Amino acid sequence: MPLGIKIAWSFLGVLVAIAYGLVIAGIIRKVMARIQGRIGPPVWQQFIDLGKVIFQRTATRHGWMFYLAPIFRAGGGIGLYLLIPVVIGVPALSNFSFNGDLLLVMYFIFFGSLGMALGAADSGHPHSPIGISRGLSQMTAYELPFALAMVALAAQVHSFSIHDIIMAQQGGILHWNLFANPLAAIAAFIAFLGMNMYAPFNIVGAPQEIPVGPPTEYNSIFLSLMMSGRAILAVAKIVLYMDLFLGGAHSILAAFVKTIIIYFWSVFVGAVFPRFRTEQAVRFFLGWPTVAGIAGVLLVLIR
Amino acid sequence: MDNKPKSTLPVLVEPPKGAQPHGPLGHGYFLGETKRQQALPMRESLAKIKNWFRANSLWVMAYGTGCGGIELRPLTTARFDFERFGMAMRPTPRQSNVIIISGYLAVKSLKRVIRAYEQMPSPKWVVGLGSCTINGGMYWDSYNTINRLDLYVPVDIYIAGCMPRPEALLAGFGELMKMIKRGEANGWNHYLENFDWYKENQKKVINDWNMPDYNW
Amino acid sequence: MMHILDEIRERFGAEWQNEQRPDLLQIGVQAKTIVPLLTWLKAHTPFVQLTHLSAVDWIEDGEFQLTYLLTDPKAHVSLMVCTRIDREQAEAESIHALWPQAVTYEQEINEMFGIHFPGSPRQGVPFILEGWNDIPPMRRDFDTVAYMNSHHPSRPGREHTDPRAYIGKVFGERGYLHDDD
Amino acid sequence: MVNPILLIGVPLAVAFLLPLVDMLGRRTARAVHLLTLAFELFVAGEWLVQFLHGAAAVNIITGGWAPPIGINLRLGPLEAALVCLAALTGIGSALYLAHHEEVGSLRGLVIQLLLVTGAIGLIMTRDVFNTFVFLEISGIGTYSIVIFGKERSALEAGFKYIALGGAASTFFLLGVAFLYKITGTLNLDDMIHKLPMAVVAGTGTVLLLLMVGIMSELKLFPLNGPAIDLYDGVEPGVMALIVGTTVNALFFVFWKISALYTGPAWAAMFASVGMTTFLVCNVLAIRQTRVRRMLGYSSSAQIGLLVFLVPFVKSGEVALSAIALLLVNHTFAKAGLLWLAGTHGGEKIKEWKGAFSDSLALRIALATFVLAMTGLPPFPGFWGKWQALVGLAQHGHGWWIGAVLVGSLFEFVYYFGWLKEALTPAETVPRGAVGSPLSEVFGSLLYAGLAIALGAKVLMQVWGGFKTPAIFLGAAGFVLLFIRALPERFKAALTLVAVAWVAWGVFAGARACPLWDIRGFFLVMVLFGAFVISVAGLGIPAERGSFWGLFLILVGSIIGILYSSSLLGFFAGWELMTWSSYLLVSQGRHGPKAGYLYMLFAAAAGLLVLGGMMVAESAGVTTLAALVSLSGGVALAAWGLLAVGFAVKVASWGAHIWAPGAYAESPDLFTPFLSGVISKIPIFGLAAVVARIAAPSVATAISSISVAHILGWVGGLTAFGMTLLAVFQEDMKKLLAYSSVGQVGYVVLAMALLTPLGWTAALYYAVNHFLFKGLLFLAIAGVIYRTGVRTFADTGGLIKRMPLSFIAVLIGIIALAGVPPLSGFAGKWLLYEALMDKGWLFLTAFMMLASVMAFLYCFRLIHSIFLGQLKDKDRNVREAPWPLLLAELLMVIPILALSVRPQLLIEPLQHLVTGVFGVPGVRFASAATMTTHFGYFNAAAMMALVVVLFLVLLFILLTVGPKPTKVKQLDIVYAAEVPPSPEELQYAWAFYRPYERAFAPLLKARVTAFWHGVVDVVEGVAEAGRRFYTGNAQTYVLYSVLFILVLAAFGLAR
Amino acid sequence: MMAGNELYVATGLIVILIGFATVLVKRNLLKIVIGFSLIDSGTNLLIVALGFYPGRTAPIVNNPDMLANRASLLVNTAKVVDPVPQALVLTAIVIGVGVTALMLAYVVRLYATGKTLDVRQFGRMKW
Repeated sequence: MPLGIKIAWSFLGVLVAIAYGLVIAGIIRKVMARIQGRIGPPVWQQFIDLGKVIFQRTATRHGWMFYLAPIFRAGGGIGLYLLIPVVIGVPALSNFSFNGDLLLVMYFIFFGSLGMALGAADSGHPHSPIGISRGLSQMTAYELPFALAMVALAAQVHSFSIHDIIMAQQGGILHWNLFANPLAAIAAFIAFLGMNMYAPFNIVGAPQEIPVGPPTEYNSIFLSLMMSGRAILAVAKIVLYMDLFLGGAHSILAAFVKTIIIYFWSVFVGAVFPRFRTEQAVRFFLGWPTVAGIAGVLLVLIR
Repeated sequence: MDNKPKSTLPVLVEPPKGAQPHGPLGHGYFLGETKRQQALPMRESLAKIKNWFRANSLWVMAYGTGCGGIELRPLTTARFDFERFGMAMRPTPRQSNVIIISGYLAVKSLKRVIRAYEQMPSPKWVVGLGSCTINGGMYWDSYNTINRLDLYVPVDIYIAGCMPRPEALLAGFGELMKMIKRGEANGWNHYLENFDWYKENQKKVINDWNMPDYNW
Repeated sequence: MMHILDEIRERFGAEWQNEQRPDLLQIGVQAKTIVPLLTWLKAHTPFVQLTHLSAVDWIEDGEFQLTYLLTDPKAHVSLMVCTRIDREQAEAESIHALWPQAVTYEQEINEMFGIHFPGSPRQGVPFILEGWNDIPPMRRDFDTVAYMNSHHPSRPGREHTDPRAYIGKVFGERGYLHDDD
Repeated sequence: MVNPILLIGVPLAVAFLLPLVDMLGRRTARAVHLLTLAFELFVAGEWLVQFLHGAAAVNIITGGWAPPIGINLRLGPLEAALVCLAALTGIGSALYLAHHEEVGSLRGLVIQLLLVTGAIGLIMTRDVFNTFVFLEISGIGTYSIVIFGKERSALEAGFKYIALGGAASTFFLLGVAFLYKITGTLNLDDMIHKLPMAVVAGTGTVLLLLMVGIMSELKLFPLNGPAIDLYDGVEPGVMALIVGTTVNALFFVFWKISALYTGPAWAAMFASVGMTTFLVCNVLAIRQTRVRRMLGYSSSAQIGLLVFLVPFVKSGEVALSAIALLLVNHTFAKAGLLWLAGTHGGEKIKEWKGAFSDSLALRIALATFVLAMTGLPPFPGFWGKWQALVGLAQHGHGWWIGAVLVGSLFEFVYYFGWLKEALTPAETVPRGAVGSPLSEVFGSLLYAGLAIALGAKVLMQVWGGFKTPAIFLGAAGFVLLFIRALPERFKAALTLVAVAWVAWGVFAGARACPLWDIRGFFLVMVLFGAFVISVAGLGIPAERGSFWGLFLILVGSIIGILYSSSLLGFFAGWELMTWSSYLLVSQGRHGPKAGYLYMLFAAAAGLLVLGGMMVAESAGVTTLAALVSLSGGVALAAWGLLAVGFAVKVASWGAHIWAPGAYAESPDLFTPFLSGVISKIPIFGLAAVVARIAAPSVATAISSISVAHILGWVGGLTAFGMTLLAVFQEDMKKLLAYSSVGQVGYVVLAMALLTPLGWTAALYYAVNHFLFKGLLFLAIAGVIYRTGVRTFADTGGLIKRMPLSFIAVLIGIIALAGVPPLSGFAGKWLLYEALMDKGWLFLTAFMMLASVMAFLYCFRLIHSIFLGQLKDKDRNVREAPWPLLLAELLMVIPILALSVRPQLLIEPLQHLVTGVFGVPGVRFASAATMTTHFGYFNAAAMMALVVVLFLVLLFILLTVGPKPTKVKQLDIVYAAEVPPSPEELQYAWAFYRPYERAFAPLLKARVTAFWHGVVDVVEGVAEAGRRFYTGNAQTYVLYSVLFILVLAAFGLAR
Repeated sequence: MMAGNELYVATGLIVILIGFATVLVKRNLLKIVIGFSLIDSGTNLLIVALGFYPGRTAPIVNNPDMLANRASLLVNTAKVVDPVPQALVLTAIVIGVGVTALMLAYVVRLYATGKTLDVRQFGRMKW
């Protein structure tokens, strides 16, 4: 496929992914409302919010790092999405995954976080670094079970290539890593909760405590970039999980179903559990999820 | 302190003659619009679309001043659920569109209200909740509460009562949304246009004006 | 509990005493005995807690009354020690050495009544009021309505009624709160 | 040639004539005294030159009787050298004591001459009884010169000394008498000849008596109590004289007489007593608080070491030159230190703060002596010790080597403890050489000069002449040390030129030969690092005048390490690097204390490395290349010792406690080099030394996987533990310090993989760490230079004032954190691929955790300094000086280049790794895509993706939406309140408090507690041990009697 | 040991031991000095005794011929006691006197500083 067409497809893919991310965020709000016995906002509420934010007439900024941070944030999300193959067999949706393997993807997740942290901290608002401190702390904690699961998968397939990992799962639902290495899957899916920063791991934003955490000072167009970045980051993460544990997707429909399933895992957990404090979250991740991850690696070693 | 305004004022306070648009209006936009935006074709239609977005995504500043603060909380509950109108509480003024002055307002609080209001990005709206914001209510002769909110910030809509129930508040929001869609809720423009007048009023009651002026 | 009042009278002298309720005793003393009295109370009686310190403006007498409310936290009995000071030279001894929390009360009284407590920290530091430049608002010679009219203009059209007259008009001479209702 | 008999006759005669001369005036007497000593020096020196040209030793027969009956003297090369030393020390002390009220008087002059005469007699005589006579002459000289002291302490010491001396001379005399009875002769040579033939019961006892007499005079443990008091109590100039004359002479007497003692029992006895003295005295010296008393213990220990070596020299196992070098070293350093101690006048170690801060020469002399005493290169003691150890090693005396090394470690403890005090700036006006006349310091300066010259000569024999880069830079640095008048920036420029010159030479010459072996790789790093530091030095002036000189010496020493092909050359460079970096670290504000800890661990590391090399030497290996030939247990032992030594030097977990202080407290200019370059030299050691052993032979000796695996986990634990600790630091340099140690842990881990990919990862990572950590430390240096603070709580918001520094730090932390698209990611990628390839799965996950934790401190670093609220005090801070920015740019350019094309570095590494393993580490699927067995990575495409995304989004941000208004600094959402001040808004202190709570169990200072425990034990032993010296004369006499009995009980009294 | 000089040797040894005992046990500095003198004397006695052969004459050569003829001198030495120890002792006595004098000088000075002769009072420098 020529590079130009590839880029065009990717651009389209990014837009779709953002839209999809906004939709599932809307679904979450709706679901949460229903769980709480409310009617809840319409599913497309996120689009309205995004539009409203873009149409804001004034914007304020602090330093120039504050200005650039949303770019890092959105760039991180989009870049991450572009490094993950979405639908196998469709070159248009395999994005730029030839650039690097799972390791690159794992590290690219941090790109956006770092940009976000830098910009937020530049606003000079004390809540921003407090939120970042919590977020980064939590990030390192879920990294251990996540890394163990990734190591287990890679060792199993003897490759860090996401494509190879997907291919190894073909040929039946029981070949999915979710069932092939359930322990690693458990570790990874618990880590996923932390990665998504929904309850019980939403101490970062912690409304009512440190208003909205890092983006306290963000507004209008900056906020819109952040919202888009967050949406596509969420999509990229679930697509990654789909590729790693649910055997990837052969069609857009399958991708839709599988990603919804993965996403609802964290939605439902978040709806039921109260919030962890930072140190509780850290200790939680370093406890049983890590044990599960170690067991997952051992499982590979024993085989 | 005898230069109190003589004229009877509607909900939106008419500025005195000769009030000039203030600073930031000069550098880039008038009434919040850039010249490029003003020159856009279909500007009216576009404005309607924008207003529709704005009306359906009202983020409320989570800020309670008087006894009415307690009336805001039920809005988020299952009984009233203002989220179905796209509204949400935001804890930071930078991301809020509406500020509700919920009841009596001490001079001391007024300072904070002004500051929060000025930190909100345009367009932004002020809801006066309860009698105290209209004419002082039962605190009319208190030495430290203001009697008329609209002398200090532009109020887009008042909700009368002492206290109004959440239903009334919701109805008020409904009205506000309609006004926004119609393009009538322009208190923030009024504030900018009569900035000096507002500042003068504010400084009359706030004696230790230690608020930095760097915002404007 | 009356014996405490008696003892106070014997030791420090009292102008009047009263048992308002079984758990609320009152005694009026000379201003100059306040600090020794409170010191003694804190050291030798169960009244070890300063619950409140307030002031009343007796403008007709040209005096301020200071009320120190002490509590026996175990028996839940309170003792009001009242004293009067001259309104023109409104000064009272500070008791922040006995109870640190008295600093806040004294700061507030200083702000609201203009009573000065020499030696107390934070005297003159604004507490509730910001930028107040009139006479202290809790003094009864402060005309709040006049202040309102000059500072916080009312919305035209508002009617003001005298509450007493209004209640009389609606409920009759005796008001709406009387025993046989 | 002058008749050697005059060596004794002239001073003796002058001693008696001096009172007459004195009638002409005291000046004349002094002149005559000095002339006499000069005469001695001249005569002995002339003879020495003759002997060195091959002349035979001369025997002098006195009284016309042939040796068996008459007394004869001998002058050979050793004697001549010792006489030279005695005369030199005599001159030095005479000058030093010239203004002393008592010792400088006429009587003093006579006794000084008497001491010299006695010593020369002891050295030259070959008659046993004559030895006794000279012994007593020396003794009486000592006693009388001591009694001059007015202080009670001197008198007490003298009395104890005289008491023990009385007992000793009795033993000696009895021994002589009985020996005469047994052999019928008093001539030593005759006696040596006849004694083995005499089969008389009790010979052993007699010999024992004689030996105890000598040992007691030699001040060996346990007979050294009074001698140590003497050091403490007597005028130091006198003690210096005694060290240079009597002590040396006595040791020579021991040397001569030890010929009588044949058989393994005596050899074992000498070795044991010597080693016991060495160990015990060194341990006890640790707890000393008084300088001269400590020097006394040290002297005993040194003599113990010499005595220990004697039997091995006699048996031919150890070269004689070892003892000679050690003795000369001891004389120079100890006499010099005593003179300095006298000049300074501080009796307690604590009084030495800021010593000689007004005199560069004396400071250099002090450092020289301390370095010489602890056996560091290039001073003679180092070479002596090396020769001795090699000799021991080659004859299988492994445990003795261990003992020598342990004892040497204690030596480091107290000598550098002392130096630490001396380097610490004084709070009050320092004591020092203010107004000391040149005569008083002449001796110390002379001996310092001689020690340096002698050492440098040997070093040049090992490393080559001035044309070699190492020696050139070292010499240039040495010269630069003495240039005080130049501004520091100019010195930096000179350094720059020197480094550039060497680099030009190296690389111009390297075009011909393949440079890309591993040392060339490190050479580039060192020279580049030195170049960058010099550039930075143009912007930030060094705080101390000696900075650039030491820096050049350091660079030279590292190049020496890299160039060396022999173990000796390597180790000499290693120790040179250790002390030069130590002195540089000590230049920081709290540097001496941190430097002391650094030195102790570096010394321990050095001794471990030395031990490993000795193991190799025991198998006859003397060059690095020959290490390959090691096999079996020897290989394993060498591997272990060397690996542990290098691991200590990289501050692996467990030995990491030195690193934070040293990194944080060293001068800001030096820290980038310390962290970037010096921390890589142990890696070079691992690669160039350890790996040579490891690859072929350890694998067969023991399952190498497990050994390497242990090293791997050590590296991993270091990476994790140090990262965790770095997260909680409140001091920016300490944070980076912990980070550095942790990052080197990754490198160690990757080295331990022993796979091509692992080595590629390790070396790539090493270079990368050098670049980004150097960059970060440079940028931080700029911040500290401009703001003057180092704690996070005191900075903030500097992005507004120092945007370029911010960008530098931003690039640094992105590279450090390994976030794509910068070069750090390739390092992480290689590491994980290598780990997975090896199958170390848990370590892979563990390292992923550790490297994510690095985010925490990375963010903290950049946030607390540059982001957040600008403090009012920093409103006028300027951007870092341009040379510093230039230096940062020099580091940034390679980082960016590597980010786009990691091949720039990986291609050469491919050659290098192929050279070691035979196969390359990674493959290149296309020009830009690297592949391994596990994955693939295309840096250029990655970079392109990021850049395009950035530009697109920036375009969107600039065109869509309203033009943002820039608000002022304090205009933040602060609950609608007006923020009071920037200080209260900066969230910087205890930044990760919740994280700290979560990890609380891991954060207990266990390692520190362990080392505290070690220190407590050693100090406890030293404290308890030194009670042995009760201070009572009678006890000391009793010890001498008991000593005989104990030795007799060991069966020596046959 | 040679026969015939046991008594002198033993006496010498005993005197030495008495001297050591004095040095080790007595606390008075003067007595310690006396002890050292005893040791010296004992040593001297012992050395002289070592060179003593019963029945030989004193090693005094008064025949000038003998002095002239070194060879005969060597032969004739067999008839006299060993002269060397005597020579040694002469030297040793001289040295011993010197040392004793110095010791006494120390005692005087020490007494001047401490006003005591107890050896235990002069142990301030220790450890």
